[in-house]
Amino acid sequence: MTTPEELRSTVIPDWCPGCGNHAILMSVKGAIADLGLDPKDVVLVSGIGCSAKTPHYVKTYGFHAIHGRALPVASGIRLANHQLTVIAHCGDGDCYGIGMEHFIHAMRRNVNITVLVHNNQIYGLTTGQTSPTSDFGFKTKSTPGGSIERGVMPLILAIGSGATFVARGFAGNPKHLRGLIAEGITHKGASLIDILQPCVTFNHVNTFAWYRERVYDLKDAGHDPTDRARAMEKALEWGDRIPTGVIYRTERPPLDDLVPALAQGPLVKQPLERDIRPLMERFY
Amino acid sequence: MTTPEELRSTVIPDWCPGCGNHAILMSVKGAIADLGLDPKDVVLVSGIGCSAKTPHYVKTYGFHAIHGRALPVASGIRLANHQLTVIAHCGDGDCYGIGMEHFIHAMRRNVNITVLVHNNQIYGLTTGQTSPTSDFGFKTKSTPGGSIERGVMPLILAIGSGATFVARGFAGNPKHLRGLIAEGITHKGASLIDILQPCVTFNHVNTFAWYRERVYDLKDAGHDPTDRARAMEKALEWGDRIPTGVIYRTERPPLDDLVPALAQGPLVKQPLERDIRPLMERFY
Amino acid sequence: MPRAVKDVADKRNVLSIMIGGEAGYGIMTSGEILARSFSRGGLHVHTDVEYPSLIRGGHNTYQVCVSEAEVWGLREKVDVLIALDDLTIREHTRELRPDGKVLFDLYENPIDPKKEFPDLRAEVVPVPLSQIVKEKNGDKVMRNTVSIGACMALIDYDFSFLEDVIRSTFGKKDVEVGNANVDAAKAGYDYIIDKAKCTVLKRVSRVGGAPRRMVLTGNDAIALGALQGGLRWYSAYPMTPASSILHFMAANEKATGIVVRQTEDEIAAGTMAIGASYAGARAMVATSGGGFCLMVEGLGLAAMTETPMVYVLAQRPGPSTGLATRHEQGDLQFALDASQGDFVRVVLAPGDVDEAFHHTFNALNLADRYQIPVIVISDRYLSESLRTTLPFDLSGKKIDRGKLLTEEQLAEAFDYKRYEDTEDGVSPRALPGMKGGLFVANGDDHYETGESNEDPDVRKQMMDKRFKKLKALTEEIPGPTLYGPPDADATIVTWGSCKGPCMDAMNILLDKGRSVNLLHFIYLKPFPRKLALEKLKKARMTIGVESNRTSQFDRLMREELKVSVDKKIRKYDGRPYFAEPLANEIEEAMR
Amino acid sequence: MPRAVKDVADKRNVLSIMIGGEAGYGIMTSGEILARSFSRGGLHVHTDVEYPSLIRGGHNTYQVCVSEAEVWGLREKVDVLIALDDLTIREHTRELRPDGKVLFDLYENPIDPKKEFPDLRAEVVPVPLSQIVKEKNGDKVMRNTVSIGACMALIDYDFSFLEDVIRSTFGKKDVEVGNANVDAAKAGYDYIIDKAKCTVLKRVSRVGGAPRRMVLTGNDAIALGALQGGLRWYSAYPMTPASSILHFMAANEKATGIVVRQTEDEIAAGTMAIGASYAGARAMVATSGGGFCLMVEGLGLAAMTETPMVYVLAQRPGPSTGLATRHEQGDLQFALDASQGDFVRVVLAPGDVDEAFHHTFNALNLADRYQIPVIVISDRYLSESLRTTLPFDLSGKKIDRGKLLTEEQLAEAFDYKRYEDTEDGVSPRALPGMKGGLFVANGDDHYETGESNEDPDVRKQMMDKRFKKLKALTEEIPGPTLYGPPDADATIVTWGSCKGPCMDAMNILLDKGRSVNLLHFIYLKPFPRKLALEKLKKARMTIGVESNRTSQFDRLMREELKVSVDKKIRKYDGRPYFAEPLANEIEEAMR
Ligand SMILES: Cc1ncc(C[n+]2csc(CCOP(=O)(O)OP(=O)(O)O)c2C)c(N)n1
Ligand SMILES: Cc1ncc(C[n+]2csc(CCOP(=O)(O)OP(=O)(O)O)c2C)c(N)n1
Ligand code: SF4
Ligand code: SF4
Ligand SMILES: [Mg+2]
Ligand SMILES: [Mg+2]
Repeated sequence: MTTPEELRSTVIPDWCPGCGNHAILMSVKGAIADLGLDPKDVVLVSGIGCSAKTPHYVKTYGFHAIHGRALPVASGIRLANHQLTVIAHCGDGDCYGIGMEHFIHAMRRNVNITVLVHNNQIYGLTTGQTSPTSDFGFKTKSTPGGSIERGVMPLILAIGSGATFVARGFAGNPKHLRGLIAEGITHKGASLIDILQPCVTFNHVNTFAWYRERVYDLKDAGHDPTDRARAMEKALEWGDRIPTGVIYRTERPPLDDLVPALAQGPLVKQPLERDIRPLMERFY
Repeated sequence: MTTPEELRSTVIPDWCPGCGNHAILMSVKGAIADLGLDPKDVVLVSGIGCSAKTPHYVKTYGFHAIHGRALPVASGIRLANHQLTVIAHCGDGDCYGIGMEHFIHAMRRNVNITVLVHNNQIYGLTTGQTSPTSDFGFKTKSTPGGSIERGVMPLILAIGSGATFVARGFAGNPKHLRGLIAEGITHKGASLIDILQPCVTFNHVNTFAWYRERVYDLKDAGHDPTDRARAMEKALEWGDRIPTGVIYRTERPPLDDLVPALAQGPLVKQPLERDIRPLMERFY
Repeated sequence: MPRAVKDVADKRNVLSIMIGGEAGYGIMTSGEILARSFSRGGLHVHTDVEYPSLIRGGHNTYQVCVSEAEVWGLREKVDVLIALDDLTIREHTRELRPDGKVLFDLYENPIDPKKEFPDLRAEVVPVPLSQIVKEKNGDKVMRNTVSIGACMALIDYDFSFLEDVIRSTFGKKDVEVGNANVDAAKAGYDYIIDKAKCTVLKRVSRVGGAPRRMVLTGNDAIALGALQGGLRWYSAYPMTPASSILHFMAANEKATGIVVRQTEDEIAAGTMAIGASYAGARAMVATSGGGFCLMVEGLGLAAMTETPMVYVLAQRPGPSTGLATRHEQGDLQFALDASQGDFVRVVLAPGDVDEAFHHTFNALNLADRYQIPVIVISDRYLSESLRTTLPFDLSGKKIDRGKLLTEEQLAEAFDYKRYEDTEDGVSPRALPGMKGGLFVANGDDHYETGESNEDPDVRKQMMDKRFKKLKALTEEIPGPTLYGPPDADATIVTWGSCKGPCMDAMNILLDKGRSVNLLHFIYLKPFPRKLALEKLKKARMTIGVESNRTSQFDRLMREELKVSVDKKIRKYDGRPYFAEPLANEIEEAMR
Repeated sequence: MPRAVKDVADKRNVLSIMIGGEAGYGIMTSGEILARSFSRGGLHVHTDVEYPSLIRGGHNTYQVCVSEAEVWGLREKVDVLIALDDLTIREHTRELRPDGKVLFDLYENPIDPKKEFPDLRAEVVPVPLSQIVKEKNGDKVMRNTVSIGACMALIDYDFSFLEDVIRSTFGKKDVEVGNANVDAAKAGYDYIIDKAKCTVLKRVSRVGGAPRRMVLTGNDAIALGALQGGLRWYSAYPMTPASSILHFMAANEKATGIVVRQTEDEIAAGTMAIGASYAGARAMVATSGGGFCLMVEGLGLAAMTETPMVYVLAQRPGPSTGLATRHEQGDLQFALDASQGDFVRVVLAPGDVDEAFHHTFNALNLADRYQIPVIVISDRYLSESLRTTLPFDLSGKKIDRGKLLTEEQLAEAFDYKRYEDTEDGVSPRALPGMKGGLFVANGDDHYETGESNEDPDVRKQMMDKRFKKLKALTEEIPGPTLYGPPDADATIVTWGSCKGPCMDAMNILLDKGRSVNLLHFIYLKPFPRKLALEKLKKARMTIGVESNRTSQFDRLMREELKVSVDKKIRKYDGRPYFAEPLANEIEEAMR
C-alpha cells in the first residue's frame, strides 16, 4: 500500500503560498493512496499552466505536455495501455479555452480517463488574464474594463457531450475532493471533476471565502445524479449557490472496451513483428 | 429589392445532383431576399467542405476560409464592420469537429452572426469518413466496422454555451428553412441553425427519406422556445423523432453592443490617423 | 478483323492509355483494372489520376502507362484515349499521338472528334458502348468495362488477364457482378475484333516468365511499411492526399491489431499519437500541409520529450487549401524547420513505392532508436499513383527499438534518469507501467530526471545532449543515389517523387544518345553532406528538377553545401512532370 | 558621511545595478523606477529582468545598466547588488566587481556576504531595511523602496529624480502611497548619508541639458508603432513574452478606439484578425513560438486570400514550452517558411526599441501595400527590456493603404476583379460593404475573380501573379546597417535583438583599440541580397553572433548568398549576451 506521503516526489511545489493547487495535490495523492494504486501504473498528464505542474509533484509516471492538449495525450496513453490509470490535470484555460474541442470530444468518446480541471477562473501562469470561466464583468490585465463575455459552464457542456461522470469539487474542502477523485478514477469511462481552485495571487474576487459562502454539497441536498434533467439544472446553477459533488452519472461502455485491438490486452503488450504478406496479396 | 434569382452568382454549383446543399443554397438566397438585404452588405463565410462552397454561388461578398475556422473569420468581419450581415456556412466536421472550440466560444460570446451548419453526418468533400455527428455504429471508410463513438448533439451544446438562438432545419423542407434562416439573421446575437442535409453520395443511412420519416415541426407541437428546460429536452431528442424549428431563444446583448470601440460606429469607418503622443507621455 | 501492326520493336516503348469521364463513371476502377491486367501479363505499369476537388460531375482522367521495360512515370502523349464523355474528347484529343486512337461511345457522344479537330491524325474508333450495355441488361456505369474490353482488342492484348482481374476485383464480393462485367468486357473486345473498322496498335506484348509484381500506390506502400515496422497506433484526420492511408489502416484494423482513430482534428491526431508512443506503442500519423500546420506544435513536444514519432506529410499545392487534389512538392522548407526552437529531426522523401515501403519502415526504427520525430514526405503523385513493383523484400527487416528498457534491465538500473546525458545523446527509455522507471516526460526544458530546470548550464547541457544524436544519425543516413552512367555530361539532381519522371526523362535522353545521369535524394535532414558532395563533385553540370516555385531543394543544397545547381527546372501548375517535355527541358538546359 | 569616489572619468563607463529577491518583492517596479530616475537625469539606461516560469517565490532579478553615453545591453558584472533576500546574495555576489557594493537588509539576512564569500573584495553595505519600513509603519514590501533610496546615496545620484519618479508612478493612483514611498526612499537615502560606514561609487553623474528620453520595452514600442500605423484590431491569446502587448492594448482600448479581443486560442486570434483585416481594419496579432505554430495555417490563408496581416513573433527558447520566460532567437528558420506552399512574406526583426517602433509601423504599411503577411520577430530580451530612447520621430509617418479602393473608384471600375493580374502583382482591393466590389476571398487557388480554378495554366499564372510582388518589395526593403568604422579588420554580423550586445561589445573592443565594426540585419525575407553583398564584400573577416544553437541566420545567409560567416558565436542557454564576455569571444574569434 502506498501512502500519500510516499507519493510525494522530490520536486517541491512552487505554487504561491495559499494557492488552491496545494489542496488539489494533496487530494489526488490521497485518492491514489485510498484506491491502493501502484504508482508505476498511474500516469498524471497535464497541459501548461500553474495546474499543469502537478505531475512533477507526485511520484508516479507523468507527462507535462503542451497547453490545451492534456486530454488527447491522456487518451493516447490510455488506449495504448489500458492497464494504466490516467489522470489529466488541466487549467480552466487549458481545458475550456484552447482545449475545449478535445474536452467535448473526450467526453463523448468516453475514454477511461479522469479529468481534473483546476478552475481558478483566471490565467494563473501567464500572470492574470481573463479565462473562459471568468464571470462577466471580471477585471483582469486583458479585460481592465471588465470581461464582456459570459463564462462557459463546463458541467452542462460535459453532460451535453455525453460525459458519464460529472462532478464539482472545491479546493477548500480537500477531504470531499479526495473522495470525488477516487470516485472519478473508479468510474468506468471519462470522468470530469471541475475543481473550484482559488488563485490567491491574481483572482481577488473568487477567493476561498467567496466560494465557501456559496458552495453546498449535492449529497446533502438529496440530489440524484442519475436524473439527467435535474443534473442539467444543477449544472447551470452558478451564482449565490454553487453545487459541489457528483452532478451526473450514467453508464455507457468506455471507448477502451470498444476498440477491437484492445480485446487481446493492452496494445503495448502485443508482439511487434507481424507477417504482412497476406496484406500484400491484395496488390497483385 | 433583390430577388433570389438576382443573388445567383455566375459560378455553377458543382454539388452532386440531389445533394441537400442545393436546397440550403436556395433557402439562404430566399432569406436574404425576403429580408431585403443589399448584397453588398452581406458576407457569406465558410470553412472547407462541400458546404463551404456556398459563398461562391451567391452574389454577395464572401470568404472561403480554411477548415474549421469559419466562425472566427466571421466574428472578425462582424466586429470590424457591424453594419454587415455575416452568415457562416459550415459542415458538421467543420463546425462540430475541428471547429468545435470556436463554435462553443462564438455562442457564448454572442457575436451577431448567423451560423448555418450543413449537417450531413458525414465528411462529404473528403469522400466519406465518419463525422462528429455520425451515429454510433455508422459505417464509413474510416469506420468500416461501424463508428464506436456517440455522435455529438450540437443543439444542447449550443444552449449550454449560452447561445441565444438555436434552431434546426431540414434541407427537405426549404420553405421552412428559409424562414428559419431569416429569423436567425434578424435575431440580435449569434444564431445557430443546424440543418439536416442529406449527402446522397456518401451517406446512405441518413437519407431524405430517413429524415422525412422522423422530423416534426416544434411550432406544430406547441413548443415554447423561451423555456430553457424544455428546450434542453428537445435539444436532446434524436432518434425516431427529430424536432425542427426554433428550439431555444433568449435575449442577451450581442458582443458588438459591448465592445467599446464600436460605439462610434463600424471600426472600419473610423479614421486611421491618431495622435499617439499622449500614449508616449507615460514612458518618460 | 483489323490489321495488326506492332509499330516499334523497342522494349522501352511505352503505351499510354487514358480513360476519362465524369466522376461517378468508374474511371478510377477502370484504370486500376487496366493496370493490374498489364501487370499480370508481366508488363510494367505506372498510372496517375487527375480529379478536381469535388465529388460528382467533375472531370476525372486516369492515365495508364505500360511498357515491357520499367516505366517510371507519366507520358504527355496518349496512344489510346477512352472517352466516356464529350469533355474528354474536347479536352484530351489534342494529347493524342498521330498514330493514336480515340475510342468513344458511338451513340452517346453527339460530337465527332474528326469534326471537332479537323487536323486529327489519330484513328477514330466509335464503339456502341451504351448499346452493348443495354443488350446485356447492364447498368449504365458498366460502359467503362465495355470500353476497357474494347481497348484490349485495340492493342492486341490477351483478354484473359483482363478477365482474371475483373473476376478478382468484383468476384470476391459478388460472383455474379464479376461475371456480368467479364461479359461486358468481352462484348467490347469482340466488337473490335469482329465489327470495328480499325487497325490495331501493338506497342506492348505480354512478357512471359516475368516475376510476379505488385500494383500499388505510395500510400499503400507507406501503410505496409509502417505495418511491417511494428506500427500499433494510427490516428488521423482525413485530408487528401493522405486519407487513403487512414482508409487502409481502418480496413485492416482488426486483421493487424492496431488502434486506428479518426480524431476531432490534426492537433488531436498528433498529440494522441504522442501519448500512445510515450506509453510504448509505435505510432504514426499522416496528413497534408494544412493538417501538418496543426501538428507542428506537437512536433516540438515530441522532440522535447524525446518521444518517437513518425509524421507522413503528403503534399499538395499550397498556399492554404490551394489545389486540394493536385500535385506539388511545396512543403519541403516548411518541414525542415517547422516548430519553434532547434531540434534534431529526420526528414526523408521516398521516390517511389518501393522506397516508400522501405523508408517508412526505416522511419519507425529511426524514430525509436534516436527518440526523435521523423517526417516522411510524400505528395499527391507518389501517394495516389499506382505502380508495378517487385514484392517488397522483407529479408533483414528487423524492428529495432533502440534503448527501450525491459523491466529486468530497469530493475538493475541504479537511480534511473529518463533523460540521462549519455555519450550518444540517446537515453535509456522506460515505459509507464514499468517498475523503477517513474519519470515525467516534460515539454518544458528539464534536467536528466525530467524535472523542469532553468539553469543556463543545464539548458546548454541538455540542448547539447539532444544534439549529440546528430553524430550517429548523420553517419548512418544514406546519401543520394546515382542512376544512369557513372559519368555523364549532365547530372539531373532531384528529390522525392520527382525521381520517376526524371528516370524516364533520363532514359529518353540516353536513348537519344545524350550523356546524362540522375542523382536522387531521399534523406534531406540531416543532410548527407559528405556523400552528397562526393557525388556532386563528379558532376560536370547539374540540372535541378523539382515541383515547386522557389526550388526548395536547391535552397536546402545552398544552405548545406553552399552549392546551387547550374540550371533549375521547376513546375508548379498542380501537375506532375511528364516524361517527354521534361526530357526536352533537360536537353534544353544541357545546351 | 562616506567618502566620494568617481572612479573613472570615461563617459562610456557603465554603472550596473542589480536588484534581486523573491517574486512578489517588487523587484520589477524597483528596477523600472531606477531606470526612469536615471533617464530623467539625462543618462542612458538599458535594463533586463530575469524570472522563472512561476508566480511566487521564484528568484527574480532586475539589472539596470546606466551610462552617460549610450548603453546598448547588459553587463555581466555588477557594481551595486541590492539583495532583498539571501538567495540573491548567494547567487549573485560572485558577479560583483571588486570595487562593487552589496547592499542588503541588516536584520533580515541571516547570512553575511563576507562569511559566505571569504574572498569578497566588494564592499558590504548592510542597511536595516525592515526596521526602517517598520519605523515608517510601512508595508514590508516597501523594503524595495528603501533599498533604492539607499542605492541613490551610494552612487551619489540626485535624490530628486527618484522622488519625482516615485511620485509619478504611485502618485497618479494614490498620492498618499506616493508620499509614503518617497518617505521610505528618503529614509534609505539618509541612512547611507548619515549612518552607513561605506564609500560612494560615483560612476555616473546626471547629464545636464540632455534631451528628454523615453524609457520603454520592445513590446511597448511595437504596440506604439502599430497604433501609430492605424491599427484597429488586436486579437491575442496570452503568451510570454508577447503578453504585455495584449495588456497594453487592452489598457488603451478605449483611448485608442481599437478592438482588443482575447480569444479562445491562437488559431482564433489569427483567423479572427484575418476576418477583421478582410473587412478593412488594420490588424495585428502577437504570440510566441507555441502560439505561432497554431497561427501557421492561417498565415497561409492570409497569403492565399491576399489579406494584409501583421504577426509579431516574440521568441523564447524552444523546442516546445522550453524555457517559457527566457531568451532565445530560435524561431527564425521556422518563421521564414512556416505554412505549406510557396508565397511571398516579409520577415523582419528590429534590433532595439526605436527600430521596433518604426518597423512595426512599416510592417502595417507593407502588409497593406503588398497585401501579404508580415512577420515581426522579437524575443524575450527585446520585448521585455527597458531602454532609454529619444521620443519617436513621428515626422513622415504616412499610413499607406496601397491599392485600397474607395467606393468612388470602385464605381468607375469596369468588371472589377479582386485578384486582377496586374503588372506589379498587387490587385486593387475592395471591402465588403462597398458597392460594385462583390468577390469571394478564397483560400483555394482561384482565378482573378476569386472563383476556384484548377486549370494548370491559371494556377501558374496566379502563382506568378502573387510572386510578382517580390520585385518592388525586394527593391524597397532596407539592407543591413553598418555601425562603427566603415573599414575594419573584422565585421560582426548579426540580426534582430542581438544588435544591442553587439554594439556594446564593438564599443568595448573599439575602446581597446581593436578594429571592428558591426553589420546588423533587420529585414530577412525577402533577403536584401544586393545590399548585403555590397556590405559583406568589404568585410575582411566576418564573425556571426546569434542566440540559437544552429546559427539560423547564417543558414539563411548561406541559402541566400552561398556565403557563411568566418567565425560563429552562438548562445543558447536561455540568457541574452552580456557585453564583456561577448567582446572577449569576438576578440578571440579575431585571432
Ligand atoms: C499555445 C500556447 N499558448 C499560450 C501559452 C501560454 N500559456 C501558458 S499557461 C496559459 C494559461 C494559464 O491558464 P490556465 O489554463 O487557466 O491555467 P492556470 O495557470 O490558471 O492553472 C497560457 C495562455 C502556451 N504555453 N501555449
Ligand atoms: C486542416 C484541414 N484538415 C483536413 C482537411 C480536409 N478536409 C476538407 S473538407 C473536410 C471535412 C468535410 O466534412 P464536413 O465538414 O462535414 O463538410 P462536408 O463536406 O460534409 O460539407 C476535411 C477533413 C482540410 N482541408 N484542412
Ligand atoms: S498564480 Fe494563482 S494559480 Fe498560480 S500558483 Fe499562484 S495562486 Fe496558484
Ligand atoms: S458528396 Fe455529399 S455533401 Fe458533397 S456534394 Fe455530394 S451529396 Fe452533397
Ligand atoms: Mg486558470
Ligand atoms: Mg459533413
